[in-house]
Amino acid sequence: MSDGGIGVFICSWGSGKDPKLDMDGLLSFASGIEGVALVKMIDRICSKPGQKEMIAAIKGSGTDRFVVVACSARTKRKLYRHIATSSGLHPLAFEVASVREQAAFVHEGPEAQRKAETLVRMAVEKVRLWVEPPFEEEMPALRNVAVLGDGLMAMAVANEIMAQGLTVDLVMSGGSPKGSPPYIFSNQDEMDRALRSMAEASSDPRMTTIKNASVLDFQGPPGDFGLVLDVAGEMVPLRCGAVVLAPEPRMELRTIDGSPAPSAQELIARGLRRIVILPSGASSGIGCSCMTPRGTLYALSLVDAAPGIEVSLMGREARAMDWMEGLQRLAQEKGIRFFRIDGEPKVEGHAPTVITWRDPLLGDMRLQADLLLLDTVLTPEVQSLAKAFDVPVDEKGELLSIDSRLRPGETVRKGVFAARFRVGNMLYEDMALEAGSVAARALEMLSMGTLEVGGAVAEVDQEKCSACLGCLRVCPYSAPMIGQAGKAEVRMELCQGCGACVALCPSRAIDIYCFSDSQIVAQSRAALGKVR
Amino acid sequence: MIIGEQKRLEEISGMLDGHRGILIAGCRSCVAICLAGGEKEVAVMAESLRLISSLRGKGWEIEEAMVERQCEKEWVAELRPRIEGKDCVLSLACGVGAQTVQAMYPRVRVLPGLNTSNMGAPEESGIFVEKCGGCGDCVLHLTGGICPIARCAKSLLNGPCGGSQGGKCEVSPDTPCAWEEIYHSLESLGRLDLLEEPIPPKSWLPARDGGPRRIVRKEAVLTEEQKRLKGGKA
Amino acid sequence: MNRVAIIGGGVAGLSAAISLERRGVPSIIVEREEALGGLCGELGCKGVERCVRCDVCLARDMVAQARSSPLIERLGRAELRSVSGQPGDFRLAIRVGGQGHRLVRAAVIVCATGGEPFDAHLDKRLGYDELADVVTSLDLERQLSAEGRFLVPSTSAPPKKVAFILCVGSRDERFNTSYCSKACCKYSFKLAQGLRAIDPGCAITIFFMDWRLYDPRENVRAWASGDSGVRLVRSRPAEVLLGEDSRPEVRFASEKDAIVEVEAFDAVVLSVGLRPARSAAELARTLQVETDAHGFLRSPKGEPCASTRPGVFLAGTCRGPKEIVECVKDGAEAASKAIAFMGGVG
Amino acid sequence: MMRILAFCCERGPGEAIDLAGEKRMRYPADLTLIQVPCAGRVDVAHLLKAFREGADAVVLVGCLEGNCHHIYGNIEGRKKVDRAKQILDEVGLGGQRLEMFHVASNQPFRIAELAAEMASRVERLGPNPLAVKE
Repeated sequence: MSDGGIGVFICSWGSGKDPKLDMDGLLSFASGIEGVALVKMIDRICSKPGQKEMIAAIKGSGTDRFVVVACSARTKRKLYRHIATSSGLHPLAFEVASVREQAAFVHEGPEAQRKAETLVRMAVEKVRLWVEPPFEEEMPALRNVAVLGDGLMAMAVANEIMAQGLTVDLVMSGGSPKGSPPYIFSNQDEMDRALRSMAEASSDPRMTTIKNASVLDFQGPPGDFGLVLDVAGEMVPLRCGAVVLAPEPRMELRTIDGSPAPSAQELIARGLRRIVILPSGASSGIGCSCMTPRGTLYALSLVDAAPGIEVSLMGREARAMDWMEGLQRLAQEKGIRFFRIDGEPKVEGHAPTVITWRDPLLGDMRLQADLLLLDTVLTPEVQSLAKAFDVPVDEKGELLSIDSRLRPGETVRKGVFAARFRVGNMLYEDMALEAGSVAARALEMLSMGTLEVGGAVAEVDQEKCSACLGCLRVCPYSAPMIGQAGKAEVRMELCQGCGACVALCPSRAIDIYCFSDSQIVAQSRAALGKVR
Repeated sequence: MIIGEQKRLEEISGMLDGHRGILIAGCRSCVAICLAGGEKEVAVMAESLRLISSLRGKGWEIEEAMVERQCEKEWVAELRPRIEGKDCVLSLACGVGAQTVQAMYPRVRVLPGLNTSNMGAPEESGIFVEKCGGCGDCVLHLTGGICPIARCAKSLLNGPCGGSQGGKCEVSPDTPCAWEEIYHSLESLGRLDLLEEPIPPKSWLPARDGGPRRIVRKEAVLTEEQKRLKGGKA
Repeated sequence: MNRVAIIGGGVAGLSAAISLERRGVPSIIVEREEALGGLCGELGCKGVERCVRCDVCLARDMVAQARSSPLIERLGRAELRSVSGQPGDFRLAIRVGGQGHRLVRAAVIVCATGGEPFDAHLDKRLGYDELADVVTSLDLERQLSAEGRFLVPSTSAPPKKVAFILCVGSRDERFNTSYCSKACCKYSFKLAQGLRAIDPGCAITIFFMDWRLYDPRENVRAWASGDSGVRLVRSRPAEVLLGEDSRPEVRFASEKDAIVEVEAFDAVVLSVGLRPARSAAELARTLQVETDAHGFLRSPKGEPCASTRPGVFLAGTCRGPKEIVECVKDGAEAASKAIAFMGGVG
Repeated sequence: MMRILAFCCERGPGEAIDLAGEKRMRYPADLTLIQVPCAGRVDVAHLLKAFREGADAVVLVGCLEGNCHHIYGNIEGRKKVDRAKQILDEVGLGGQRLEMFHVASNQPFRIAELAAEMASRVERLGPNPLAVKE
């Protein structure tokens, strides 16, 4: 409860430019509320003089919490936190009554005034029951990131992080990755430049590479994770501030029996003239069923090297991006044929393999091929990563990142990020962009050197907890756990204050700071005019 | 744990007719875990009954109280100050809890707010499934750790009955056929040989049919001498 | 005073400003319009109860974050006139509110001025000029943003049959836009989902050439096959004429056999692509950066968000057509590159 | 004077409320909004207690499903509303007086729509009988 009394500060601009609200009326209304020790009208609280005046008033009055009656809380929340700390109070020791946006601008005359009074009443009743949350100011954040992945994406993320002055531990599950990177390079030298820059990165002193490693254990709060790796039988500990998961599928043109696509010389040597390239989705149902430019680029390399070769590409969609639009026309001019198929073509026989399908316009089609190549996707090993870091996997078997509300790249585990590969024709540039933006999210978390923990988070009253595990099951962030006492405990560094556990707890053992059950009930009573 | 489910509000308000001072007593152990009688459910029940009382002019005065474990005399004894002046207690604990409260406060009528259902476990968050029938003569060692008494609708000792469809019991599509699960469990344990030996007919004396059961652990029972020396409090 | 000047307050510029703010770097946003949010801020939410992930509300979320941050200064109705100085210490002359001038000093410039939707009037055959019920996806978006539903312009009644025509002004050499605008496949799919959610009685037909949805989870075929009110026709309509019952009629090559089909709809939505902003050429001169063959500001190959001049970075649709989420990623990438350029302060 | 109490998630709907203010979108003053961190924060007891305190209608406003900052808080909220509606039907007050709405941060017109919808329901169902008895 409030011992020093509640301060109510009314911003003269709170009623909007054409002042419909009687701010003086609000002043006298607020001073009549029991427990309000100080009421003050201030001209434009958000202005420098306004802030000084308010800070001085709070310091002078000994109140330990206040209500701001002004415009929307949303745009000024950081300012009010600053005012609170500058006057020696807890940064969350205030409540805002947005009388401008929720009364003056949306209601008429007397109704607006009555709504404003209700909003003030609700804010006072809520802040009256405010309890100082355990606000561990700043937790240290290690300026080192563990990046897990074997391919170019992991390298690109590591590169971006090192460019910003942090160190990186690159953890690879295997030795050197099989197959070719799944990205589309505009030409050979771009591919070489990419591979060269990755090679330089691995020699950068700020990055240590650990090969053939799998994750045994993952503990600790965001900003100070402790990993234990199994590197060829040996246990290797690793500490880092954040983790970026960058599993990357490999793609490869393969024959049906799985061997890689032969070069032009081999084809001539083996007298194979008619080549057909099928998308991986068409035959195996995974990956996509489109004519990706990878097949087109390979076909062009064949036709250039050995004019006699006849290449046909099949697929449902013609996927291409800016400069690749021209690629398709160039391929057609060089005699490479494109066939559209909807669904599964029938493939029979061997040397020649006969492919039959139904074309919506041309009817039943037959094509003979000396060699059939499949654009196959080698999906990366995601399950073990997902299990080790407790990150969910979606129905396509890819790491699930939270895409809603401006959180691309984040996962439900705070401090664990996921760089997602998009099947189809991800350009090398698309990959560099995804790697850059996921690295940026990790840097946003670590770059300030400290992490704010606590504030409006949940806390368990161990006496009342029946250890029913309900909170563990409902929390999207797995913040609650069962502590030594056999009762539930909420790990403050993981809790993001959504309150789902509080609403579920059958024993009412959990409550949340700044939005406690009693505060919500008090606000409802004030809103319904039931407060004396 | 013991699993229970709340009675419908209509039935409860019917029971409460003619009473004025009502105390709703919840329990913090089993029924809290199965979301039937914890502090949250007591609050919701209280709100619902107060709404009914105001809407239909029943004049009930409803108070809420929690007991750590309503089947323990010592915990229930703590209710004494809250029960003063009440003419009935609506117990949201399992049947054991309700009976313990009634035994300790003979002049205050105790009404059961729950239908106690079975001994079981949460299958997932919010779904509670019967696992043990309390037959007093366990055969799990013969059935790969799956109880045919509780989890087979016909409690067959040498099933399956052959009526299951798609691995689900003919009685209800949600209930897996226990005997099919027993088969698979024994298969993975590599002990399908246990199925070759039929389980002999079972004596139901240790079960409910032998009358209410009483289990005594002598070493924990205070002797008369000890009770006298301690001053009579059990 | 190492500060970042961000030209353009759309989704990309806001993302850059917020990413910089989270890493302790101050920035100033120079926005031509009164309000922040850019083109994306004018678009409307297409969900009723379920979110269809069109990401349009990201603009609103980011405007709120930018306005609540003391590290981000915002100049509304402000236009960049000239840039002097050199990378690391630029001087930007900015005309504010149509009369005053203001000089802004910044170590780095992030250009996020965005592109422009294709002007559907240019494609005469699709009848955008004469037929009131032929609207662009942008018109539809603005109505959704204002009222949350779509009414047929001529009858102002809810439509029962709507057609979408994709690739209007994209992959079309007549208008020197021989590229794929990448975002309109996604937004037409989302708009169609929105119309179906708002009024299940409204049947949708989508005329498309290729489906280019870059996120594998966006499966338009699975959605269409699961929803009887949706029909996908692989055909690029030739023209849209006024039918006798004054409803727009679409003439297109049938999928089944080589004949021309004609079908009337209550409304036809032209899914317009994206073109470089009209001011792109002049902006390129001001910033002394190069543009690419189509007129977008050019990022060197393999270096997303960089420009051809050190100290100037590009984010969003000013450097090529893209989806909203990619603009957000551009912003974060441009902020990272800006911080690296300023010596890695954040 | 009608009394409609709305529990609003402060992320999506909270933003829409401010936007409605900025755009001067009128809505009946009977609607009073309480901001909570997420729709999943409100539990059945809060919803029922509001009716006992005399609310004619109660509304839970969450973000659109799939767009919740806290992953599935809005789905949790809907489960609580469904349970509370069932109890209100059994009690006799009628579950119609309680509803869940989904509002995105750029749908300010939805606030006025949900206020009008609930106001029309209260006109149809009449004021909260408990308030009348007071």
